[in-house]
Amino acid sequence: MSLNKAVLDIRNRQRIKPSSNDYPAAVWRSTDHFNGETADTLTIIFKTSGCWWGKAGGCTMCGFVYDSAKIPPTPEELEKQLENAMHKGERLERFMVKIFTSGSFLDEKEIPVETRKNILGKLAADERVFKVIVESRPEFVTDEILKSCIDALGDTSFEVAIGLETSSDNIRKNSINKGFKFTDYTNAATVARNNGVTMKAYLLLKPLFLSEKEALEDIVKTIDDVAEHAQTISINLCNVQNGTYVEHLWQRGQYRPPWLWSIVEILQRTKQKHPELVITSDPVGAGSKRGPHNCKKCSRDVSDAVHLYSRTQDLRVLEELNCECKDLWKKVLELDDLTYGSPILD
Amino acid sequence: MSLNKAVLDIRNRQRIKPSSNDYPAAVWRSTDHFNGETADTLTIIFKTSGCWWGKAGGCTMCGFVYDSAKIPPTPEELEKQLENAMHKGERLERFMVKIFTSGSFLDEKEIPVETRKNILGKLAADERVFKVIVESRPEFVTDEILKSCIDALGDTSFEVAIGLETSSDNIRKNSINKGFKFTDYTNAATVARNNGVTMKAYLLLKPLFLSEKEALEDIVKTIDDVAEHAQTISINLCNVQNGTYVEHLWQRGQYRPPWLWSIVEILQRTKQKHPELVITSDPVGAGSKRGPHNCKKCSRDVSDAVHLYSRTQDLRVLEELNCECKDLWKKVLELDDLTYGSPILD
Amino acid sequence: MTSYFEVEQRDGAARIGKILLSTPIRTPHIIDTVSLKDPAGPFADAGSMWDLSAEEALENIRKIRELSGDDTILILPHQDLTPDVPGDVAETIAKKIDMEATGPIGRIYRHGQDVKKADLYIMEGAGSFQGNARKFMQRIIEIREKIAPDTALYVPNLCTPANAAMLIYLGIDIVDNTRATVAGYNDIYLTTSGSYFVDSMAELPCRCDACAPITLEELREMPKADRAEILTRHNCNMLEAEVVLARERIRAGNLREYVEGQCRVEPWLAGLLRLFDTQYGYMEEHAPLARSNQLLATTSESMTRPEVVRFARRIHERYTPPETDILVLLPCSAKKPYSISNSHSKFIRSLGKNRRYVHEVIITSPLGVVPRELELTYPASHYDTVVTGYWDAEEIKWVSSCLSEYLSKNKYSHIIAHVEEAYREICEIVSKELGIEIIYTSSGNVTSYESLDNLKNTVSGIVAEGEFGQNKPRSDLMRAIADYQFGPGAGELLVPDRSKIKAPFPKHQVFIDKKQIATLIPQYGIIALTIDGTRLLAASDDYEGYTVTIDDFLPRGSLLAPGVIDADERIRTGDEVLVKGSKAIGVGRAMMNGKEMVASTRGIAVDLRHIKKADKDKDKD
Amino acid sequence: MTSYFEVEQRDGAARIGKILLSTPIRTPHIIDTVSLKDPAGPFADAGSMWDLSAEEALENIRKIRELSGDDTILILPHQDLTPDVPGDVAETIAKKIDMEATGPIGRIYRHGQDVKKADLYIMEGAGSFQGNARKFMQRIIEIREKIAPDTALYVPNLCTPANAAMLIYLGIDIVDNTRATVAGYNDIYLTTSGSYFVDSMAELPCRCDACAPITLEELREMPKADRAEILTRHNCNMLEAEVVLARERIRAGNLREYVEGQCRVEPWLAGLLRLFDTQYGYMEEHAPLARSNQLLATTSESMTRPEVVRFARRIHERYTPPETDILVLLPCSAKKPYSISNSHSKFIRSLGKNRRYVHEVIITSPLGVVPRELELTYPASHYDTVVTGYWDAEEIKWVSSCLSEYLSKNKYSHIIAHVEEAYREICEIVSKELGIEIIYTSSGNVTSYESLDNLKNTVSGIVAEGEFGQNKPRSDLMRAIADYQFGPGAGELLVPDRSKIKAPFPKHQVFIDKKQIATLIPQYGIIALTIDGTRLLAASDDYEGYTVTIDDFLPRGSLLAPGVIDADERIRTGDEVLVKGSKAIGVGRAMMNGKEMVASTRGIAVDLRHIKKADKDKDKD
Repeated sequence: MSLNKAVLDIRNRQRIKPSSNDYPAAVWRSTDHFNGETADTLTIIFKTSGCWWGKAGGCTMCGFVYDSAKIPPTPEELEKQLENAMHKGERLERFMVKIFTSGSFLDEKEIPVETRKNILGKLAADERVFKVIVESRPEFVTDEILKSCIDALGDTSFEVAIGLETSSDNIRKNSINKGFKFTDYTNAATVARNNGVTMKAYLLLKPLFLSEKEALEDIVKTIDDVAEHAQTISINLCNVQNGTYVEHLWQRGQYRPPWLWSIVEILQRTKQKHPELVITSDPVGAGSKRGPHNCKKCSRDVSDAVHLYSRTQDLRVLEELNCECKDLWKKVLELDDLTYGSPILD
Repeated sequence: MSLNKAVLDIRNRQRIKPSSNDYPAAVWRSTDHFNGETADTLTIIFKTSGCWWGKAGGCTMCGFVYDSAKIPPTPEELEKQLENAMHKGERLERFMVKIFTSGSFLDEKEIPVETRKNILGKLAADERVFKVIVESRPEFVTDEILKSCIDALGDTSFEVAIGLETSSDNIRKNSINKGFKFTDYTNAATVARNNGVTMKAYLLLKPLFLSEKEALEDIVKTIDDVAEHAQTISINLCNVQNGTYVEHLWQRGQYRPPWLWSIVEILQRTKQKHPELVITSDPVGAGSKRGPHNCKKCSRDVSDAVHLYSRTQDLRVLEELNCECKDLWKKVLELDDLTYGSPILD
Repeated sequence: MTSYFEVEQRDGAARIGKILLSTPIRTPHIIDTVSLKDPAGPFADAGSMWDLSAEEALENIRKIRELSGDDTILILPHQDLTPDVPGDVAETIAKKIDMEATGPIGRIYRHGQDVKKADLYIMEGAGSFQGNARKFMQRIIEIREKIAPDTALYVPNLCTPANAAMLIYLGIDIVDNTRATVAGYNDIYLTTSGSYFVDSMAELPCRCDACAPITLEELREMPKADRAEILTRHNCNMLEAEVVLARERIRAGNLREYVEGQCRVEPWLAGLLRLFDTQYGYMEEHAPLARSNQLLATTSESMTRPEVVRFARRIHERYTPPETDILVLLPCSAKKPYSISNSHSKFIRSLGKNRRYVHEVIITSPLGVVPRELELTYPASHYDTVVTGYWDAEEIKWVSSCLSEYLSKNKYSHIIAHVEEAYREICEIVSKELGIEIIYTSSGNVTSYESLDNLKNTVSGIVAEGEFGQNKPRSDLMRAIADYQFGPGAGELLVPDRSKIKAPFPKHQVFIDKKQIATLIPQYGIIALTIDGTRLLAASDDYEGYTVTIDDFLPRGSLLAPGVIDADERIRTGDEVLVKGSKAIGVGRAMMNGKEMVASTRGIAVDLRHIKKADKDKDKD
Repeated sequence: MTSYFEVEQRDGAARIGKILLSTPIRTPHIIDTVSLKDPAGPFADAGSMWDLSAEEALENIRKIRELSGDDTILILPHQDLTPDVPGDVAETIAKKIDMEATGPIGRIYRHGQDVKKADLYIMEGAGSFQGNARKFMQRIIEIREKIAPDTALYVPNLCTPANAAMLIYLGIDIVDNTRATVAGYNDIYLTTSGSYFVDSMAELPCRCDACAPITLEELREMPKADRAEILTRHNCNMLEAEVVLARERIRAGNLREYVEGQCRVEPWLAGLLRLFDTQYGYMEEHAPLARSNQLLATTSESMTRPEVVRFARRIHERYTPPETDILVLLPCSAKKPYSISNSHSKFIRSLGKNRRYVHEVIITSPLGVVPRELELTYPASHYDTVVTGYWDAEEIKWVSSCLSEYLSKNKYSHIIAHVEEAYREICEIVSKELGIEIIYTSSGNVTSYESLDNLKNTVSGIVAEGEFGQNKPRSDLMRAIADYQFGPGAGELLVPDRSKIKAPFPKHQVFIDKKQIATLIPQYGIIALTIDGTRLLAASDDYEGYTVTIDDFLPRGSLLAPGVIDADERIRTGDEVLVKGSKAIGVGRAMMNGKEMVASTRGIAVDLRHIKKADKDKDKD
């Protein structure tokens, strides 16, 4: 069985709960780093027909496909979603908007061209919105599409985010099943640069099969590789999402989410080396068994510090962190490399 | 159940093999200590109707009762037994005769008075026989009987041997079930002394229930107690005889015969203290599981040395003895006292 | 009076105790045998009457007390016999050796002789029981029945690292290092898994402080005395480690599981376990009502352990099913409680709204049958077993007998069995034996759509046929647990029809007239009473039991054993007990069994949760 | 070619081996996991292809060989996956990682992929099999079937002190200290009987050099790093001691007995034992023909151990009773061989002169049925079992099935059962099942005068009725053992009617025409052949088997595996085997099984007792 088939089999066993197409899959307010300061952000996850890659199988860790709509939304419904989402931002004075779908915002099959223009146009029209970030797979980052977006947005900043995950094609293929190559990303980055659009790369800490150490070093190396091709780097810590292949193996004791100490070390090493880059991480589900975690005592503190660093880009907030479990983590870094195929579990 | 009843029950389960009443139960030649020299000895065990005490139960360690005759021998048969026994002494030039029955030679119920006189008379008539030793329980050592014996023997030396076993009435009663008291023995010894008859006391090393140390110390104390009442002391090392109560308990792991190291220590300590006494020991069955034993390596050597000492009364033959198991024996002396009722087995 | 020994913790017949000298001694304890000769040691032997005169013996007693006052357990002068000695000898000697001494004393326990008070008893001739499981078992039970529960039992010259855990499991408090020492001097290397001649070994399988610094070759080449000393040290290390392990296991409440494996080392130890299990009285009376750990059922002896047998017996003797005429028999699940498992969720979903007409009973090994209402109750929710799919004949026999007993006593108009394989075999055996009809609804796989559909349709078909009683899951559950725990009748009293159950499963609370009566403790699946619940039970003319009667005082926090006048013999460690006296009424958790409460002079009898002044008026309301 | 690993001793599937580096490494061995990163260590990992490029990987190989030459087992670069990974991913990666190196190498064993030669195989994802007995069993058997017998199997990240003996028992040669170390850093204290959180302990139940110098309180108060180090040292000490113990047990041939107890620690370990026992092929092929130790049958799994099942199967498949029409079924005795026991002496005395008309078969658990002629043959004379008088249902079922099989195949005109209790129950079950009549001669007690008299009279009554064949105890015995050992037909050949048996029981010798053919070895109850006996079997057209075919050379002393061209697959360790080649004929004791002889490139295949130049003329006489 291929990795894609394995992922697809699991997908097919999941039920998608029916819900109104008038509302986005999710929307929330948060704060982010922007130009050396903390800025408000409104994140919107549009409910679309879903990621084309995910529908055919998709990535081993991705559970967002289940956020897609059971019946593809009409263009009107998509715009209604934006409207409903913007209510959440009513009280904000000045903010960025991050747009996700369960796939690619720039994919016409998910968001029709006209709808995309309308959505971006509405955001451009809102004075409080100073920047829009949209996520997409690299194949949709073309001259034509970018230009159309820039047209719609006017002088509102525009950034494209791509889930690169890693610069290693080996890992992206055999562990993540992402379906594109590093050169696809760098090509997209070139197109973006040529159009004056900034790039954000999402990386994945600890995909399947990698040891804690391999995972850590892979991100460090990826940031070196990607430094010229992005302005912002956001490191996702792999968590165990429902209905994913990662979950399948995790339930069988064959996967452990990354340690929070690993992201701390990554941030310290990479930021020092690349002070020009904005390097952030938002540990989702930190401290839980399914999320990145240290021990019960320190997971919350360390996770808070990572958040704070992400907003401030100030490495000092990471300096004071310590816990008894850090010795264990160091041992795991040493030994998890030498288990020949089974993770070291807690 | 009483100790006597318990012994009797076992007795009643044994079969006595029928055999001719013309032959003694046993007869053998050996050498013994006599007046500082080694002398030849002819030992005769008469087959009689048996020990009266043994028939009623008897001593816990005594298997000689099974040497008694199924049909009580006639006086003629008893004299025939002597005749047949003396053949074994044919080649000896000068020797002692030791007479045992399975009970008391002086008991008229075993050896009728006339027969006794005839037997002693015949021995007196044999020029080569310079001394006669007969074994008896103390109740038969009376003025009358001794005088009758002396009469029959003329100038042949006469010695009476009594199985005293220990000077402790407690042990003799509760462990051995001997049925007489120490004063019975000393009274008999007085009678003997008054009649100019020498006394030999048989002692029993390690009756039932005693620890190795208790057994050892009991013999040492007994020799102190008996020194005035005997000229010769012979220490029997308890062995496990067929059809005895000792065997009953031994089979159930509740008895261990004495160590040969114990007799070595006894001989060394008592001979030094009582140089005037002849103290001997003949370790029967030494080295076997049923007999007194050390380890497999040294049992034979130590047993040989005890024999040699017994003939020579020369303590130097015991000096050189040593073996790895002696450390174990010392430990056993220490610990066997503290087992509260179970012996330390090998 | 045992003023010098106190039992602090129990795990079955095993216990952790304390000998109350100025430096207390933790039991199970290993006596260094030679130290018994030290008159100033914690245990001092006053000597053997085989070689002491009465005067010497008295002098020994005097000397020991002079040296150490009452800070030593003085072992009275004794004259030891081996076990198979005739009774008369024992009697004669016992009469002769009628010694006494002040302060803490140890006595020989001699079979057949009267027992006089002591703080410590020594099993006479214990070493001779090696290999003789039946006699040793009889002797232990005899002694335990005759001596006070809060006295220490010392078994000399028997203990090795291999049997130590078993001895402790059976209730022995004190052992010694005689065998470990003698083995050392015999060139025998002891481990918990058996003994080895040093000559036949190739390596030293140990890292103790005697073994770690040397190799086997070096050991072999040493002079005998040095070698014996190292071997003895190793052997004693093993013994000590094993006894500490046993203590840790008692504290954790899982010594049984260890012993079930450890007894395989020598056939007589496995025999001991099996024979003791046949002594249900002795074993059950010491088994706690519930434990927080898992019950690991990994061997055939797991089926005979007292907690398992007790559960089956109480189902038979104390349990009454709700008035529901349709029975559905279900297979157990690995996940506990069963109802949260995948398979049971499906069964329940299939029963749907008809579930209220149905009584569910789960078939399982080694517990037998578990009514749904008792699925939380220890050990139903606490066992883990070996899953291979194969049930051996003894399992089938045992579970069949449980089901057969159950169906003989409790009648249903319809019995449905939604089971496969061994479960089905069991149902068929019982169906044949009792001549009752069972409808099977599973075809090949109990969770297949087809099977579940069949279950659903079968039940609705039956329900459609007539009028059936309905169950009330929450009160049925509380009532069943009350009966299980307090005996038949308690459920009616504590959970009458007019009662209300609040809070969601499994944290139910029973209220009557807005007063809280009882709470379900989900961890063990047992009930805790409020003071009102306690009064309700205590005041009832229809119920008696699980009561500890105390003198006319008002205890606080803990009720100590000396304050107990009487106690229900059915009380087990961990039981919820009523405490009644002329001045107080209360409720708490039993820390020892009922017999022990009555017979002990030391120790905590009940850990009180609520205690009130007895108020006759209040008691009546 | 496995030039770097040799198996030296076997006990079932377990083995003691040697990794042939300049300082040889004894297996079962524990790798200190971190040392795998040392390129100069005995085992050196060339790295993970998840983060190495092909060039970097080759560079690693080069570096390791440069540093240590061929004195390290080089673990080829690998890209590890977990066990439940899809086959395609495994395949893709396997293709990509097609590395090679000179000298001794280790490879990942990946399910579903072709096996290439190596000296050591690493079970991929082994740690994930924790708790999953069935999958782990399947993986082990799969690997052992695919790799050469004389290669080492390494199971990483799985071993603990509690499961080490089981892993070794199942045939694993190498483990590591990953779990022991991680536990140490997790504040978990490992013992062979389970793991404890340091926080939940009260004492340290160990005297190892890490624990001996400190108390638990001191340990708790240490800084985490120091505490972790001490705990890790303790955990590794326990692991090491357990592995040494397992090695000692392999040498003594009694690892099984240990594992039968030890597996109770975790249900999945007990599950492993049971599941492996269902794999009779794998287990039996590794079980030696005979051992000099006792077989302790202390648990229900003793009934399924391969030696026991093999004995029962050979009785069914290989054994032919003498031509005697009267069968007497007897109960077993604790003393072995049965005929020297008290009870059997009495039975034999009662049969008296009629004994020659009677065939005696003993009923026993766990062996089933033992014909008198095979009472000496391993394990009939070598088992010791738990005696409580109670037979559980599984024992009754198993022994009944053996008796039923026996009586279905072998017919008698009269069957007498001189038995009581469970034995009688078994006879009755079989009598009913097969519809055959059994005469019972015991009334209450098999050794009572009444019962014995009844046996005597019953037999003489039957004998008086007609003409009955007589047995010849000595040749019957030798013939039965020959068939048992070499297969049906061998008995006829080696002990023909004209043969003579010399020397008293049990030291029989078979002579034909004044030439000695065979000798009974009483210790194991098996036969040793002389060179004449060997020629007799080898030259016969009616017999084939237990033969090792060698190349055209004349071996001396020991026959090494590389010299073996072919070998009977039925050969087991300890078997008496014929050695045949164009230049030699001989006989000796198999030191490995037949499959291993063929597939091994190292090790002693046969310990030769007699070897002669092949002489065609002589072979014909």
